[in-house]
Amino acid sequence: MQFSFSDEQDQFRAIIQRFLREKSPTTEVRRLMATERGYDSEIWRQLAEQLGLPAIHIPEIHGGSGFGPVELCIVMEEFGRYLLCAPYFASSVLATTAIMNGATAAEQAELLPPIASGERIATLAFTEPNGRWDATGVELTADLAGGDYLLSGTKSFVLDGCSAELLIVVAREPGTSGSQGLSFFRVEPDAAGLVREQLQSMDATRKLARLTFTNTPGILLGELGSAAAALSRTLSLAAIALANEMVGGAQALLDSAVSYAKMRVQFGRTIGSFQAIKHKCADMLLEVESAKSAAYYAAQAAADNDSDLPALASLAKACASDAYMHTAANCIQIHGGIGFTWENDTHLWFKRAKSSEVFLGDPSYHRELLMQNREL
Amino acid sequence: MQFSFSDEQDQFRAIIQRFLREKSPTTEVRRLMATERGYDSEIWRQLAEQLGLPAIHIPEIHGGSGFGPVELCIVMEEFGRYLLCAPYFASSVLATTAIMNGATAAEQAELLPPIASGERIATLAFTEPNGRWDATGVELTADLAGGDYLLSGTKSFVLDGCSAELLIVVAREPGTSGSQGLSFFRVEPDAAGLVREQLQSMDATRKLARLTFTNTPGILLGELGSAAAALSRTLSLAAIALANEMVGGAQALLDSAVSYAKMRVQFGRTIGSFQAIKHKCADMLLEVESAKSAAYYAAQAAADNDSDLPALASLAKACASDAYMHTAANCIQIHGGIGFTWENDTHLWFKRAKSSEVFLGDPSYHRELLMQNREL
Amino acid sequence: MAESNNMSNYDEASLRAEVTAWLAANWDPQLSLIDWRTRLTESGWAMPQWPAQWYGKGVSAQLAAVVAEEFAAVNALGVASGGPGRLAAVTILEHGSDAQKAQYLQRILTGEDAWCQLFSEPGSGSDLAGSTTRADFDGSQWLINGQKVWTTSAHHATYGLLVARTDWDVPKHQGLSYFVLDMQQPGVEVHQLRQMNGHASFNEVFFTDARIAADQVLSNVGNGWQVALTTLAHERRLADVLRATAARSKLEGPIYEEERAETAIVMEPYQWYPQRAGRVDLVGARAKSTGAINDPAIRQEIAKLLIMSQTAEWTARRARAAQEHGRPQGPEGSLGKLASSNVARAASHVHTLISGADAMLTGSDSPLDGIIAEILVSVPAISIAGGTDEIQRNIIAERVLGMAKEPRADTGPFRDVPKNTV
Amino acid sequence: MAESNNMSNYDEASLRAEVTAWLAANWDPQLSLIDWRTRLTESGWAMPQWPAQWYGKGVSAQLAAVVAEEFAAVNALGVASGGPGRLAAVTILEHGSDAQKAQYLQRILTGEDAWCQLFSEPGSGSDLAGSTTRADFDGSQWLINGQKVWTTSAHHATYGLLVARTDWDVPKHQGLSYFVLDMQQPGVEVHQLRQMNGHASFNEVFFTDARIAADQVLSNVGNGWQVALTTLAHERRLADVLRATAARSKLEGPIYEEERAETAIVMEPYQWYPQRAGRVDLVGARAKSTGAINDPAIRQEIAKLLIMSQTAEWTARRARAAQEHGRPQGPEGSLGKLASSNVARAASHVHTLISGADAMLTGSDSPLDGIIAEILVSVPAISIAGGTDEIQRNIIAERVLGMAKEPRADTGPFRDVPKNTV
Repeated sequence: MQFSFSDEQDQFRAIIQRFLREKSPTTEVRRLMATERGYDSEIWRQLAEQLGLPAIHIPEIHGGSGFGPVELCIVMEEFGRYLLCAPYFASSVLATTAIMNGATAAEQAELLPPIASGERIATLAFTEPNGRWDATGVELTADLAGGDYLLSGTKSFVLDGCSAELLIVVAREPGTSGSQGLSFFRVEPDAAGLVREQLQSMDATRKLARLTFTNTPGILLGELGSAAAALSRTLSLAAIALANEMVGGAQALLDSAVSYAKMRVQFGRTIGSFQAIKHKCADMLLEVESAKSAAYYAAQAAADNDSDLPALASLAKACASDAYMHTAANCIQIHGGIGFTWENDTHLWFKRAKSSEVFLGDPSYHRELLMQNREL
Repeated sequence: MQFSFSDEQDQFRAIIQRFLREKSPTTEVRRLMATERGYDSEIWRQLAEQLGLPAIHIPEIHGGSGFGPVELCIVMEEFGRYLLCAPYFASSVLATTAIMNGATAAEQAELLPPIASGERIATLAFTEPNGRWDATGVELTADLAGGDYLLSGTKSFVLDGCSAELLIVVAREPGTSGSQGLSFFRVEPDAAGLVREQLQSMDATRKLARLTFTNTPGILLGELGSAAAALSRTLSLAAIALANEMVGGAQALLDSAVSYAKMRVQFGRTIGSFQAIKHKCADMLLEVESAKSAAYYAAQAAADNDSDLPALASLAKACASDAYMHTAANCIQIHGGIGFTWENDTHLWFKRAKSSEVFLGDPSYHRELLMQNREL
Repeated sequence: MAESNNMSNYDEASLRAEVTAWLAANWDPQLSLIDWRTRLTESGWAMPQWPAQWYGKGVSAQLAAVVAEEFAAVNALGVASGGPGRLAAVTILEHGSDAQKAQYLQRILTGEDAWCQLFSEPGSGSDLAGSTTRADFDGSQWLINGQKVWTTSAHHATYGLLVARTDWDVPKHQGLSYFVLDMQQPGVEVHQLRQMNGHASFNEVFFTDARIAADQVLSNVGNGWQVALTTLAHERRLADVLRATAARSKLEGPIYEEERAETAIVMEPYQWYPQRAGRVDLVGARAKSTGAINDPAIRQEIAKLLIMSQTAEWTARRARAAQEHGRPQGPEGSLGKLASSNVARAASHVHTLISGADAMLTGSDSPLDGIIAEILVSVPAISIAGGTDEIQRNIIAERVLGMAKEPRADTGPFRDVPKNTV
Repeated sequence: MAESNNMSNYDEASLRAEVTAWLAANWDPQLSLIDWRTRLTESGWAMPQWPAQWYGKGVSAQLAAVVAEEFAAVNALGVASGGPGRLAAVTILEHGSDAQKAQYLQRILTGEDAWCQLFSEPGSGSDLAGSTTRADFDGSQWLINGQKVWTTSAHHATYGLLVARTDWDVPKHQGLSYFVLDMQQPGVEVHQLRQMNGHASFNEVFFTDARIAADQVLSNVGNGWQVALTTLAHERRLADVLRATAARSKLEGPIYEEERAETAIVMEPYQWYPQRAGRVDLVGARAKSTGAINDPAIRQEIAKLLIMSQTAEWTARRARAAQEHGRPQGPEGSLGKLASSNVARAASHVHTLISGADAMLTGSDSPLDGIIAEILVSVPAISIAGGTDEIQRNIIAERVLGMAKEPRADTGPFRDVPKNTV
C-alpha cells in the first residue's frame, strides 16, 4: 500500500489546481449554480480537451488515458476544493464506472469513447424516491415486450439527470427482489415515455432530477439479471470518489476558517489567538487529515483491487461526511454573523457538505455497512 | 409540577450536608472502602437515629417518616456528593421500594419497621451474571416443594449482598419467561444452600456480591407470579434515586475542577483564565444543570405518581450517567497529572461515575427504553 | 428602571377593582388601534410598572401581573409589542431626559413610531464595545459616519438607537455615546442583507455625514456603553411579549385584525426563527412517517435530542421558579442560550438522519414544504446570533463560575487598540 | 546532533561488507551482555550515526538502517534501550563537554548506568519552563533544593538529568540550567507515586541540599531550556527502540535472556500503557463473545472507533511515508498524540458498552482477567501524559496552522511571575 502520492501525481494535481483557480472562482460557481443546467459547456470542453479529465480512468482501448482510481480521486479532491460546477461525478464517475463494470466489451467500445472525449455526458439512475442507496431499493421494472425492454417506474436524486445525454438505468425483472434480477439499461434522453423533472436541490451546484419512465424503451447492457455485483462495485468506487471530493471541500473550509481567524480582530487581538478558536481549528485539522487518510487509502485500495474495498469505501465515506459537515459548521461559526450571509462563500461549501453527507448514504448507513463488510 | 424545592426541603438538605461534611470526609471514604463490609455501623446508627434517613419514604404506619421520592432523592444527591459509604441504596432504596411495591400489607408491617429504624439492612437481588437489568434477565427459579419454595440459581452485582441481613430475591416459576411467573422471596442470610461471595468492584465504595442459591428456602412475598409490575416500578424509582445520587457526585466534581482551575497557576496565569479550561467548565456546568433538571423532575414525577414515570426515569438515568462520566473525565483532565494519582480524590468519584454509568443499565439501554415508553 | 421603585399604595384588591372598572368604561374593540392605545397610555394602565408620570402606575411586578390578568380576561389589547421599540422605551425611560421621554415614549407605546437598534458593526460583533462608527460634534450637531449591520427592521424604522464613538483617546468602553438617530434623512442608507437560508431579515446601515441634534444624546456623552448595557439587558425578554400577542390570534374584530397586521410586520424577519431552533416538535411525526423510528441507531439519536431538549426546558422552568420564589436565579438562566445551540444542532442532525436522501432537496421538493431544508440551513445561525456560543461560555465561566478573565489586549486609548481594517 | 554531520565515505556496499565481516568476527551470543556491548561500543557499530570519535561511524540515517539490517539478520543485540538513558545519551552527545561524553556515554550504551529525567514539578507540568527547583552555587558546588515528579525509574537510577533554576532575576526560560545529578546521595529522596489505576510507575524526587559538582553542568549555566528542548525532541522516538527489542523476544541463549531481564525492568512502569491507549485490538472479540456485536447502537459506536483508530494509523503512516520520501512531514506528525487521546476515550466508551454490568468489576472478576477494568481506569492518563490535549491543540494551531500565540502573562523577571504556592 502506498502512503504518499508520486511526483507525477503531485504534478497532475498542480495542473488541475491551476486550471480550477482560473476557471472556477466562486463568482463562476455562483453564476453557474443559478443556471438550470448548472455548468458551462466551454469549461467542460476545455476540461476534456486540455486536461483529458473525463478520460482519466477509462482504458486506453476505449479512448481513455488508462489511469486509475487514485488519479480519478485526485481530480475529485480538487473539484471538491474548488466546487467546480460540471457533470463530472455523474458522467465520469457514476456512469463510466457502471459501464466499465457492467457492460460487455463491445458495449464499452461503443459507449465509452464519447464519454472519454467529453462529447457525451452520461449519468447513472439507480436511486428511487424511497431514497435507498443499494440494490434493494430498486423497484423500477424492465419488461420484455417483443424483443425490446420497456422500463416503468421512477428514479430520483439522479445527478444531472435533466441534462445528461445518455442514461444508464438500473432496473429489475418483474417479480424479483433484493440483488436478484437487476440489469443495467441504456436509455436515450428523448426516449418515449420518459419525463425528466429538475428537483430543487439545497446544494445548487449539484443538479438533481426525478425521471419517470412509462413503458420507456431501454437497451440491455451486459448480461440480463446480473447487474448487482457491478452496481455494488460501482457504488464502492463512487463512495470513494465522493469521499475524496469531500476532503477537498473540507480542506477549503479549514483554510478559509484559519485565514479568517488570523485576520479578524476582536478585543484587540486576532480571534485566532483565542484558545476557543485555536483549539477548534486544531480539532478541525485532525478531523480533515483523518478523513484524507481514509479517502486516500480507499482510493489506493481501489487501484489495488483490494478485496476489502466495500468496507474501506464505507469507512472513507462515513469519515469524510462527518469531517466535512463539522468543518462546514465550524467554518460558519468562526466567521460569525458574516459566515451566515449569502454574500460570504462559506454556505456554498456548507450546502455541498450537507448534500454529500446523505448522497450515496449517510454516515450511519455506511458505519453499519462497514461493520457488515469488515472482519473484526 | 414543582420546579423548586420548598424551604423545608432545603433545610432538610442542609442538615444532611452538615452531617456528611463531618462524618464523610474523603479520609473516611478511603478508610471504609478498604474494609470488606464497606461502611461504619456507628455512622449508620447515627444516620438512622439522628436523621431518620432509612425511614424517609416508608409510611408512618410501618415506622417510617412518610416522606416521598423527592426527599429520598435529596438524601441520594447528598450521599452522591459526599460519597457516603453506607448500605443505603441497597436497603432504603432497592429493598424498601421492592417491599413497598411487592409485599402484602402484613408483610410490610413485619419487614419495614426494622429497615426503617436502621436495625436491619436489606438488599434486593435481581440481576444475574447475564447482567440484564430487567425482568427478562431473571433465570433463577423457585420450586414449590412441600409448601416451601426452594430457590436455585445465581444472582450477581447484588449491592451489599455479603453484608445484608435480609435478602429480597426475584425468582421465576420454572418454565416461565419474560415478565411472567416472577415473584419476590425473602431469604435469610444464613439460609441453607446460599453462598455469598464478594465481587471485586472497581468502585470500592460500592460493594457487590454474587449469591449462589442451591435449593435455598425462600418465603414468598406478595402474590405468586405477579412481581413483574412491582419490580418495574421499583427499578424506575431506583433509577431516579441513582440519577439524583449521580448529579450530587457530578456537582462535587465540577466544584472541585473549578476551584482547582481558579487556584492552579501555569504560564503566570490561573489555568481557569484560559479559554480551553474555562469553556470546558461552562460546558460541564450546562451538562450538570441539565442532569439535575432531569433528576429533580423525575423525582417530583415519582411523588406525583406520574404515568410517564418509566420514560422519565430512563431519561434521568441516561442524562445523569453521561453528565457524571463527562464531568469525571474532565475533572481529571483539568487537574492534569495530579488528577490521575491515587492520592488525589478525583478518582473516587470517577470510579463511582463509571459504576453508576452501567448500574441499572447504561445510557444507551435507557435511551432505548425512553423511546419505547414515551409517546413521540 | 430606578424610577419604577416609586411604588404606589395599591393592594391587589384595590388595584383589581380599579382596573376592572377602567376597562369596563374604556375598553372598546371597535376603536382603532392607535385611538385605543392613546387612551390606554394616557390612563397609566399601559405600563403599570412604569412611574405614574410616564404612562404607568408605579406598581410592583406582581401587581402588574394582576393588571395583565384583567386585560386578558376581557381580551383587551396592550401597547405595541415591536421589539426594538420596546427596547428604545426602556432605555429612554431609564436614561433619557424628560424632554426625550415626552418626545418618544408615547408614540413607541402606541406603535406610531418604529425603531431599530444600531449596535453591531462589521468590525465589531462579539466585541460590541469595539464600535468604530464615529460621531463628531461640529459645534452645533453631531455628524455620523460609519456602518452598522444586523439591523432588524431598519428599512421601516423612524428612529434608531445608535452607539457611536465620540472619543478615540480614552479606553474603548469610555469613548462611546448613545444617540437617537432620525432614520429618515439623506445621510442614512439602508441595504438588505441576504442570509444563507435565502431570507433577508437584517440590514446594513451606512452613515455618510448623517446628522443628530445636540439634544439627542441619551445620558451623557461618553456614557454610551452604560446606556447600551440597559438595552442589552432587556434584549432577551422579548420572547415573552410576543407570546402574549399570540394568545389573541383567534379573536375577531377590527382592532384584532389591526393588531395581527402589525404583528405580521414585526414578525416578518423572524419567520425562520423556529427553524433556526431545530424544530424538535417535528421529529416524532417525521420519524414515524418515514419509518426512521424503526432504526435503532436513529432512535438513540432521537432520544439524545429529546433528553437535551426536555432538560433545557426544565432548566429554564427551574430558573423561572427560583425567580418567582424570590430566590437568586442561579446559573440556570445563563445556560439557556448555550443549551439552545446544542439542541438545534442535534435536531438538525436528527432531521438529516430521518430525511435521508430528501435532505438534499429544498423548497417545495423538501419535506414539509421546505421546512426541513430551512432547518438545515438556518440552524448555523443560532450559535452566533445574540452572542456566539464562545461568548456565552466566557460569560458562564466568568460570571457564574467566577473564573478569571483573560488578560486584555484592548486597554489604553482606543486609537491604539488593534482593529479590523475592513 | 551537529557532530553527526561529519559523514563518512561509506557507500552502501562497502558499509554492508564491513559490518558483515565485523559481525562474523565479533558477534557471539555466548558473551555476557556487558562484554558484548563493550566490544560493540568500541567498534563504532553501536551507534553508526554518531561520530566516529564517540562510538559511531558518522554515517547517514539511511546507511545506519543498513547496519541495523545486518544486525537483525544474525540476531545481534544493540546497545541498551532504557528510555531515559537514551535521552541522556543524545543530550550529552549534543551539549556535553568531551570530558562529560567520556565519563557517561559508553556506560549508558552498555547499560551499566541507569538514568532518570528530572524535569516536571508539582507546580510546573504543562508549563515545564516554570521550574522552581533551585540550584545555588556555593562557590565550589551546586546545592539543589526542591521537588520533581513523574520521574520514571528514579528508584534505580544512577544519574538524573536535572533542570533547575539558577537565576530568578531573568525571564523564565533564561534562568534555567541543566545538570547531571548523582542520584545515589543523601540529599536525594525518592518516593513512589501511586496512580488511580493502582500502578506505581512514577516517583516523586525530593532534594534537600543535594550536591552537584561544578563540572556537571551541561552546556552553559542559563542555557538549560535549550538543552532541555533537545531531550524533549527525542522523547517521542522511544517507541521505535522498544519495538526493536520485541523482535528478539523468542530467541534462546544466555545473552537474549539477559536482554529480556533488562527489558523487563525497563518496561515495568509501562505495563499498563497498552490499556491506557484503549486496546482497540480487543474490541472485536469482546463484542462477539458478549453478543454486543448484535446491538445496532453498539455497532455504530464500534464503527466510529474503528474509523478513528484506522485513520490515526494511516495518518501516521502518511507522515512516515512523507519523511521517507524526503518531503516535509506535513501536519500529520503533530496530530498523532491528539488522535490517540480520542481513540482511547472512544475505546473506553465502547468497552463499557460491550461489558455492561461487568464494567463495574475489577481484578480477576473483571473481563479478561482485569484488562477491561484496567482500560477504564487508565485511559484518563493518555490525554495528560507527555503534554495535555490542550497543549497539543496549542502546538498544532500555532506551529502547524500558524495562528497567533496568546498574550503572555509570564514575561519579565521570573521572581515576579505568578506561581503556584504548593
